[in-house]
Amino acid sequence: MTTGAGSRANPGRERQFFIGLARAFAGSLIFALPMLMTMEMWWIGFWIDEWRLVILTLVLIPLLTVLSRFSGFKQTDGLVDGIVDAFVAIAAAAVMAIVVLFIFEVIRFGMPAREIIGKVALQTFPGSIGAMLARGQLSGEQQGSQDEEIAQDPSYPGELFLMGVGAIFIGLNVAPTEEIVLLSYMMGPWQVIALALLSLILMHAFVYAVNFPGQPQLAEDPGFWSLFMRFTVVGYAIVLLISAYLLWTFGRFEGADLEEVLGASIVLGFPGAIGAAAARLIL
Amino acid sequence: MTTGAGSRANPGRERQFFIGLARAFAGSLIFALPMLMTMEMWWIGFWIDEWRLVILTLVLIPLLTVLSRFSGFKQTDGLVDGIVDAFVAIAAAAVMAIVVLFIFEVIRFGMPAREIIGKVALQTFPGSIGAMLARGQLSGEQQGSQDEEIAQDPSYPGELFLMGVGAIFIGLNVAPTEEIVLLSYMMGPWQVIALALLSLILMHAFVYAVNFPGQPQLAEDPGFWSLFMRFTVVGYAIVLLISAYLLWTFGRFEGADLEEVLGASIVLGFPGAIGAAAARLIL
Amino acid sequence: MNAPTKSPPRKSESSRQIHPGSTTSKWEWVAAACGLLLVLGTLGYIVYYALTTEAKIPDITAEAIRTEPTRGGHVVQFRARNHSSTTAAGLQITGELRQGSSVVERSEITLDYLPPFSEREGGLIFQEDPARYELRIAPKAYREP
Amino acid sequence: MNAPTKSPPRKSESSRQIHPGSTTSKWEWVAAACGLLLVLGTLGYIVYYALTTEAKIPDITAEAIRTEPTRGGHVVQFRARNHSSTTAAGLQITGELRQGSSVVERSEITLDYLPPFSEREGGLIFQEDPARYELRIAPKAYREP
Repeated sequence: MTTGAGSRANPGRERQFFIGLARAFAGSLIFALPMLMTMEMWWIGFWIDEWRLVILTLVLIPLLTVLSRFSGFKQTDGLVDGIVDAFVAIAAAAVMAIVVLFIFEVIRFGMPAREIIGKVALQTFPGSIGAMLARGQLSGEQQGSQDEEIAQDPSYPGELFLMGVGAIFIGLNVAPTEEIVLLSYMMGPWQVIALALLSLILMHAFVYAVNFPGQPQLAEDPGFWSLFMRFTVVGYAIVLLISAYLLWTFGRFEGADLEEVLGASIVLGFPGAIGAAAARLIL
Repeated sequence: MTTGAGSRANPGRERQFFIGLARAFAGSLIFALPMLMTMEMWWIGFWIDEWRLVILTLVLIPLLTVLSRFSGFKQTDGLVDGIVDAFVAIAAAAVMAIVVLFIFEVIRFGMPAREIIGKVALQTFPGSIGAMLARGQLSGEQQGSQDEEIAQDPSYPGELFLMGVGAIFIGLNVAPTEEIVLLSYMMGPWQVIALALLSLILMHAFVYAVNFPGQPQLAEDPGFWSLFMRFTVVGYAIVLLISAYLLWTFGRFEGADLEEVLGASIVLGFPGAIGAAAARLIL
Repeated sequence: MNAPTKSPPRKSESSRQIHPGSTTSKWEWVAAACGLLLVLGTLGYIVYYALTTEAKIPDITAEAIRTEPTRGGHVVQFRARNHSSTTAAGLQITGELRQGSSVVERSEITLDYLPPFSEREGGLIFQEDPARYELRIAPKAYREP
Repeated sequence: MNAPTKSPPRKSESSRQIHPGSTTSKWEWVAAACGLLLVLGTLGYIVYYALTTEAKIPDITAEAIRTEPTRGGHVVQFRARNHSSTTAAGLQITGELRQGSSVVERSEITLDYLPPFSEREGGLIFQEDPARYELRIAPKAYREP
């Protein structure tokens, strides 16, 4: 029973896997809970355009595979390992979504298959990201944080990818709600611009904070403009693109003109930018 | 500029404080963002009963003061330090709420003072909890996690308090939304009972996970019933009480009978239980 | 509570730890004072408000503020105002074009909320020209939030 | 990007720090340029929009686009369009089948939002055949969002 972590005995490995699976369930539940309790997510589940749901599901697989490199259950080495990790996360998230939605009576026996599948597929997206993150986060507690940081220190594209994941994650939480469009209608164009600038300032503050963790003295910094252009501006552009993609997926742009598209993207980009910046801190 | 950590020079202390303040702003923004973007929170801000708003504000101060012991900016020793910390967190959260709500045009010049104060006061509650937590969380990165754990290892009442904070925090996120009452109407009594049992099972799984972080071997465990009774059952009772208090504060119980009160509390208790259990993991 | 049992290694490990007691900086006191003022101000105003205004039946007026012809009809912009301390939810506002005792055209809109002492705007659209008739705009119904 | 110029003391300080100067690859600057273009373009358009359009009274039209008989009645699909830069919330659209001055059948629907220069579709269902009467579809009322 006291098989060491390094041992290759089969029971130990299987137990590790089941602990990981339990973490995946917990993570998908914690991360998807706000969305499981959002009516708009139930409704979008049945009226979402089929092709957009297909695209969303196809986007999920490479997203999870890459994400498993950064925060998967184990230090994923091969592509196959990453893909396996991705599908384990999807399975855990789907089971969790079915159980909770069934108890909520949001899905019922006798409902059309299209409705049930749409509702579950939509919830699986945030749930599987949560499952993947939780397996990394919760299991990381054992190792020294210093050690882990070196192992996972991401490259520049990796940093941008993590920012994108953060933006997708927070964006999914709020994109389906009515508040995003309502806010973009309530706010005048100058308020929208102020919000975009506030998003940029806050993102830069986070970027800056990550690069100098806790250090008051700023000697030898890479330069304000270098950091600002390479991380803040690029990150915010990614956030805007992801926001527009999510709003399009949820059918918020039907019959809309350009100003509406940009306004809603900036409003959704505000939480997205916080999410993107926070992702670099947390992941 | 390279004043050592042990030095008692004034500039270092002040800089430390301003870094902490920046963290408090970031934390209050991250934690309060979902609520800043919830229309029900804007509406409740003007129609909430005045006395319930007063009670909510009075509850906040001791809550933050005790919380500062666990995750404040510094290892708070005295009661006065804790209270100071609490008011700093409130100030940061209030400023953040005013800025964001003003950009959103949810508060405007020319609105009655009652409406503005109600909206801001309501958002200050989650924001100041977020500010307090973030000052602890974000600054904790430097220290070895092992070390920190020893320093902050909470007693039994402390554990229950942290569970309560987790439940309040998640509960605030979802209590004002229409989904809670809608779900309690959609679900039959058997589904409500199933949800209560699921909440208990999930809470216990988390409790169990906390007591054996990543350890496969279970030698010398305190016994299933001991853990279950002392943490899970007591924790769930706290969650239900907090859920009922929040729903009462938001006026969800006007003219309701006992079955409706209990049903809505159990529905809100589901995310609350996850939040309570996760709080022990995270904090 | 400057624990004497604190072990020396921990002290050196974390530069973050601030020495207890005297360490609360001046600015921290300023920020805390701001927080205290905000809390006291909020509590004071809300208590004052609760004691001085009594919740009564909503007292709502609606009035036309301007009329403009558009492609879809004549738009009459109106402003509804709540003169009481009670919120009206689901407030129905009706506009009628009248000629003598007969109603030529009717139009109705629901406002989600009209908070205490607040005003909200909206518009009623008529196919007939409101200038040629008697225009009546009035609140019709509400519910408690 | 394992910078050889990285100075030893910094290495130990923070493993996260990004190395200046030589280590920034060409592609990072390309990405930065694309991002800058996108952000500036977005902000620029909103500023242009703010300067060139003035908020006015909503100018809304509604028109039938096709009619089809179904089991539940005759469905008239319509399209509502906002020609102004003001959002109409809770927009009421009414359809009437008329014979001379008398209304044979009425149908009404509320659109949650009709944003500036946008269009939304919906349907009105009549038991009578709209082909046999005069069909009038018109916006009736809206409120500010």
